[in-house]
Amino acid sequence: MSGLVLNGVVIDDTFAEAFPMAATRLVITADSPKWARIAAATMTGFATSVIGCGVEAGIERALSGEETPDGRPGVAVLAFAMNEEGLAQQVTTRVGQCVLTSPGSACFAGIEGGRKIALGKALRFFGDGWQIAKRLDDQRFWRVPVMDGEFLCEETTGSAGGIGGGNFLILASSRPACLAAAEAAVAAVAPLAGCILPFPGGVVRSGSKVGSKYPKLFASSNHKFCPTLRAAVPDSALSADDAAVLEIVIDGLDEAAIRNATRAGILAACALGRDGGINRISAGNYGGNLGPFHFHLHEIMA
Amino acid sequence: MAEEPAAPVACPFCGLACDDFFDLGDDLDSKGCGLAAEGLAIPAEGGGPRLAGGAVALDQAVTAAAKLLRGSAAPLIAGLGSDVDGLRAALALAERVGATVDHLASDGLFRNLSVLRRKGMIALTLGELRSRCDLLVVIGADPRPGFPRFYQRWFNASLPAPIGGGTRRVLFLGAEPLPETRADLGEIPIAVVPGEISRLAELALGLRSLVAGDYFSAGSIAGVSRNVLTDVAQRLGAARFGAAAWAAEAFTFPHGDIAVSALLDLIRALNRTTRFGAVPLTGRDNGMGAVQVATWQTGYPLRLAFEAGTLRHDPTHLSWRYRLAQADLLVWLSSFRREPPPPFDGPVIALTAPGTAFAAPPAVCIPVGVPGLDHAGDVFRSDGVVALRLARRRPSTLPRAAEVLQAMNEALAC
Amino acid sequence: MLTRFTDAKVFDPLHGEVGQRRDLWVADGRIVAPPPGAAAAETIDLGGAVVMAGAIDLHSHIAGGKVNLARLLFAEDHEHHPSCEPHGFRCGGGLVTPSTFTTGYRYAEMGYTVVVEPAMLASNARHAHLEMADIPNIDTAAYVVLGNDDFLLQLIADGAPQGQINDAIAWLVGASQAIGVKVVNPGGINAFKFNQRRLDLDEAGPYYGATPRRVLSALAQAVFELGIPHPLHVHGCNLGVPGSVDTSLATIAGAEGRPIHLTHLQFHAYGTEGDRKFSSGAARLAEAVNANPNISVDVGQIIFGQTITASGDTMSQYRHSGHAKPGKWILMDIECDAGCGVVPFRYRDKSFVNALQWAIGLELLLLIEDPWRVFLTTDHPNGGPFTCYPRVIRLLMDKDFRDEQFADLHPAARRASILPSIRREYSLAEIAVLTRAAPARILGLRDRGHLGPGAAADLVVYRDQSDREAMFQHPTAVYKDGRLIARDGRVVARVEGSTHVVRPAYDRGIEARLARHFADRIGLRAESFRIAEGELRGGRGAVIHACRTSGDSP
Amino acid sequence: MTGWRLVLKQPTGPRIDMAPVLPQRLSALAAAEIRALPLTCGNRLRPLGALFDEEPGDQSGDGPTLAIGAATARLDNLGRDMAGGTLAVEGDTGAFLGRRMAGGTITVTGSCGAHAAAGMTGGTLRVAGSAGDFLGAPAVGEVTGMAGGLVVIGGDAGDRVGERLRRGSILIGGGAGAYCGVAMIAGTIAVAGICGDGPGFAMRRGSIILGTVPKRLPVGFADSGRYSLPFLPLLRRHLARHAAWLAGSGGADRWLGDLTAGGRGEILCLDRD
Repeated sequence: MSGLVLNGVVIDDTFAEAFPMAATRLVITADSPKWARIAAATMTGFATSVIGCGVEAGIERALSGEETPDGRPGVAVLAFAMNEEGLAQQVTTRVGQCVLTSPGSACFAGIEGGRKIALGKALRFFGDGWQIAKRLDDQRFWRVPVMDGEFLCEETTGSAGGIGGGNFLILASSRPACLAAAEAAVAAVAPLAGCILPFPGGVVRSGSKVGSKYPKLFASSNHKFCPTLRAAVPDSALSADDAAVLEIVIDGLDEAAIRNATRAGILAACALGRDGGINRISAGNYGGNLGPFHFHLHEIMA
Repeated sequence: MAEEPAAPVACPFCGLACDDFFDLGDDLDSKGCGLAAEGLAIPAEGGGPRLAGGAVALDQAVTAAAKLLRGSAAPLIAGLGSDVDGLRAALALAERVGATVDHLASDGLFRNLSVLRRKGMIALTLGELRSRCDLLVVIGADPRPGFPRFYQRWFNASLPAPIGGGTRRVLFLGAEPLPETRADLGEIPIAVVPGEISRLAELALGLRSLVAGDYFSAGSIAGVSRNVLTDVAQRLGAARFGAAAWAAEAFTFPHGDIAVSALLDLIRALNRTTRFGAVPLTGRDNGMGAVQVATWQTGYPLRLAFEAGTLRHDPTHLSWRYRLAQADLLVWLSSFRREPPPPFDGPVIALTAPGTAFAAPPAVCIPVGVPGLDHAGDVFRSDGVVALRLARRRPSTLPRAAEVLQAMNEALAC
Repeated sequence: MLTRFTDAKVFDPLHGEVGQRRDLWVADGRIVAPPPGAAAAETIDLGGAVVMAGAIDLHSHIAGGKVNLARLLFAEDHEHHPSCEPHGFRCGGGLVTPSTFTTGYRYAEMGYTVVVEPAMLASNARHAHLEMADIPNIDTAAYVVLGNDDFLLQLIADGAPQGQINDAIAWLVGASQAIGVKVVNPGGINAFKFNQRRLDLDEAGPYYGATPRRVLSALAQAVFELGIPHPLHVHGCNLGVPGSVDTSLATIAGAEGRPIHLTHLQFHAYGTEGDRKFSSGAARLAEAVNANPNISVDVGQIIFGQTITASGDTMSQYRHSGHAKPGKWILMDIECDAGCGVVPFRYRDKSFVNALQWAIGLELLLLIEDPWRVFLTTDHPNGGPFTCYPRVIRLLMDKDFRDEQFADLHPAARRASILPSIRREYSLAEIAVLTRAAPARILGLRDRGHLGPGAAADLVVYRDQSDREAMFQHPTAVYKDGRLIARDGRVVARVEGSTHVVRPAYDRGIEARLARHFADRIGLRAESFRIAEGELRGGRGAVIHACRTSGDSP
Repeated sequence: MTGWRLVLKQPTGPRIDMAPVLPQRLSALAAAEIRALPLTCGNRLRPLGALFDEEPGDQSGDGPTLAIGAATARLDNLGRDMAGGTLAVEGDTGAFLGRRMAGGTITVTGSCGAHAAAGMTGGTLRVAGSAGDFLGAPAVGEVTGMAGGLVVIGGDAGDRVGERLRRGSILIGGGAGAYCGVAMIAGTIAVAGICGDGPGFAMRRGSIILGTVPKRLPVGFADSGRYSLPFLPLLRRHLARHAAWLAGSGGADRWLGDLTAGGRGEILCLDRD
């Protein structure tokens, strides 16, 4: 094994294995950054994994008034699903339930091209005939009367191919150290464009493997990285010093976005160093047979 | 020429084309109609053709006219008061010389036509009004002065009951009926809803929403309170077979066609649940005939121009009033009345009823016979459906306008 | 003057000629027998070209109130299709609502020399005749529309004897200068004036209580007893309604052997099968037509593209007004007589319903076996403009072309049609029957539609081409009453046509009751209403055709 | 690309139908061919060369260009059916400027007559002066008015601006006449100055933006209060790219109507900044 060590932390010579997904971006604005974020956070809630949520979504970044169509503060949201149909269904439902309902909100397309995903096109009917369409050049907007004024919503947003399942694992000698490293990684990834970390606070502790002893389950606990099972299973990936593992899962619009995020996250985690209790950085894969995108840690960190 | 019907004949002066002025073998009885009395009294004599005031023979006048026509770059054939044959000849001449063609009374015609051509129309004929209508709504100024026997002949208490029963009622919307109208109507119950007629469009559209059950908040429209409007809407909806009559020539407030459009919207809304139709009163001096002939021959209803082998239609820029300023020659045709041509800067060829008084002698003046007096012919009634045959009523040496126009056409062909 | 046309390949089905090559002789606008020993003043060598009599269209809306309203309404048609003719021929325009001159020229250029306006309202007859006088190069005639007028309905409601009904109809046919009688949605137009929106064949109408079946049978009987050559021309109930095939079958059965002509049958041939509750009833109808020799039909083939529908059937036109494209339409109640509705429409091959309508029309034309009893029409302009006839002829004569066109239809319509399984291709002889001999016979025009001695010299010369559309679109020469009027598909002369009428006899006893009706209801004198002989065609009068007298077979 | 400049010889005389004179068409012709082009002038056909002097025009553009010099109201149908290129008119034009225009740009330094932009579906039409009646309104028989594109008028416009407007924007720097936006179906009309009677009458949808409080609105308009919602800045930002007077961040008074026509359109009366 060729060695790559950052700040005393060993970087495994392995790769994260990722899958193609369908992706879209929305721009959600409101009267204040606070309410734009609330609408976006609600819309991207319960959207950690396509397996149970149908979509993986998160806030990409905050937007200033200069960057939004209506001149108000906003946030960009990315959403990923296994296919376009699923994406369209989830996005329409979530905008309807979480953005339309949120005070002062408006919702715009954040991406052009690809298959159109209905926003106002579907949600206008809430207006019960009072909705108004407006075409400005090639864009079409809907204005749906609501109790605090109007819900302004673009007719559709575009979609594109995205990548889901970029990841890395932080192995640490204690749970607090592991979490501190994970938080540092999340903070480092946050400002980057084109990617999101869909899990709670950007971190997932329940790294999973494919399949289960129970026939109905698609995924189950990744026993190789569970410290409590370290001595009980023959194929544990942990050493005696590894007391906790956390995973950062990254969905991105393209390979570069995932690579950038992976590199920024690992650098931030490693900044705590071996002395800070961080032992190793690894990544999750399925042997390379399932996903076409392989993010080799050594290559990324080189 | 095969035989002409001896009698009866119709009266051509307004769009009603009454055929009951004459009894077989009897003299004229104009039955109180001033327009008919005046028109039918036009004397057969009033001098022959003149060139710049000087008497000439007809063929000399025709030759002179042909010369003017040949030299014109922008001739206008207007007035256009003539029977179907005269209109045919006018259009043929217009095509030969590259003229613009329009009728004296086309402003009123086009207020209706512009709506008919943009949105359509739901209309009914005078016979249906007479025999089926249980509610007549008269819109705007009482049309009686222009159509003196409208109520006498088509809607009054002495007519047989409407087919299918029911009671005739009349509602005047926008203006009071004339006293003569009240007399014509007899026992028919009259309701009057006065209002600001220049805001008729708003009034009609407001009624439309009340009929259709659409909400609006205004408390009154055009001086009519919402309560009254609601009552009117209720009456309209309760009619079994309603008719809305108006004379668009009187809609002289700006953009009268918008009022007609709103009236059509109201009528359409009424037809969702009952039957209702428009009775647009137009067509004096066979204006409706002019629309019909022009449309069947060219596809366009007047306000058309033949230019350099093309046919063009433009209701805005080819109206005779607009075109006067651009024309270099005016052919003025008025065979139903002694209507002099309007002031015009260029030469005028006037084909008018005998005895017409001119402000200045036209370059060419040819008195022509009055259709229905001096010669036979066909005219269309206001509803555009019924055409009536006019008969010759007296011996006359006056040429038919059709003959004169055709002679000019032939003179140009040489 | 005697003209000899040499080496013509003659298709004259009335005389059993199917492509025989011979000479034709014409004198004074008539075909004459070869005069022994006479020398022709002019000899025209046709070099074996196909010759047929002038074609006859027995159902095309070309003149009168609703046609002119259609022109008015559809200003776009005239702006987009200007038509400027050689100098002196008069310009005009319009494709689906052509002006009068344009109508005459376009028909003549396709070799049509007689066209019947099928829906002249009696109250609008003077207008229709004034317009027809301005249609050059073709002869015209019109059916007067009856059976929704309050006069006849009252007679029927009063239980008047058939003889009185006959007298009234004979008077109306004469007064309006018609060649036949048409009924449109029997009683339905009248019912619509009482705000009734639908009327089935055996449903009593409002006020008069007459069922459409009763109105139909009274009219059909009258036309038959009066000896009017053309059987009652029937535009049935429920036009365009899914399920109308059953009404049409019931109408055929209800004729009880009396001759009737069912017009634009395609629009009355819809079933209610399938997921979309719209299916072809053509096979059932064709079977019924084949089995009932008293029935003749024209098809009303639709043509994809923009057109305008103009009909007296206000009830159905109002029902369809929501489909108007462009979105404007006219509806009119007329003179205690009938009505009219004008609704622009665009037929699309990608629409299931339109595609199936197209197929149904062709199914009818191909499944009805006797070409003497089925006629090619588009119900111009309702199904499409008459200028598309050559295309329809090719569809009938050319199975491959038909299959090609069929392949472009809406897929569900293709699955719903049996058209591809019909192998029949019309022969030239059958086309000559369909477009000349048969319509002349069913209209009673004894001197038209054939090339025997005494016939009018309406001759059409075609170059025999495998592309039948091109062949019938541009005949090499068209003669009207012996005069060359079109060459290679372009008009070369403007001639006056004639108007054809019949004058059935009647008992003048009916005139008192008619006069009362006119005085009370119409507000005009019956004499104002009646069109004098001298009014027709600028005073030239009409060509009067004989009615059968008793003993003649229909 | 080639470009031509045609200079009208006589300011007055019979009207000239300029429909055949399009930038794309002329750019493919030689000078002699252009001079021979028949134009309808009054009731006669005349060769273009008898009515205009031609000279090479702007050669710098990347599309076909055509300039008309000394233009007057004699010239009807300029830019009719124009699909691309640039037509620059120095002076005034007659009726039906940009009839059925589908693309390209027309600029007029003077004023235009009635029925400009009738049937227009795309492209840009800029008139520095004023416009006559029926700007963007339906031509005869047509069911809708202008169906796309952008019209910018520097001065006033006549009656019935944007009648039955189907799509696109009409921006007027001055005032407008009566019945502005009558029976509008969709689209946007903006008028900086005062507009005459009946703005928005019978309108179904669309927006009329007024820079000046109108004298009276039709009764079918319901006051729906102050409007400062996000749509307004979005719209203003969009329109201000073409007409600077629309820039600004202020709110508006908004009326909804025409309710008597079952309409859901709006009239927005902007605050004066």
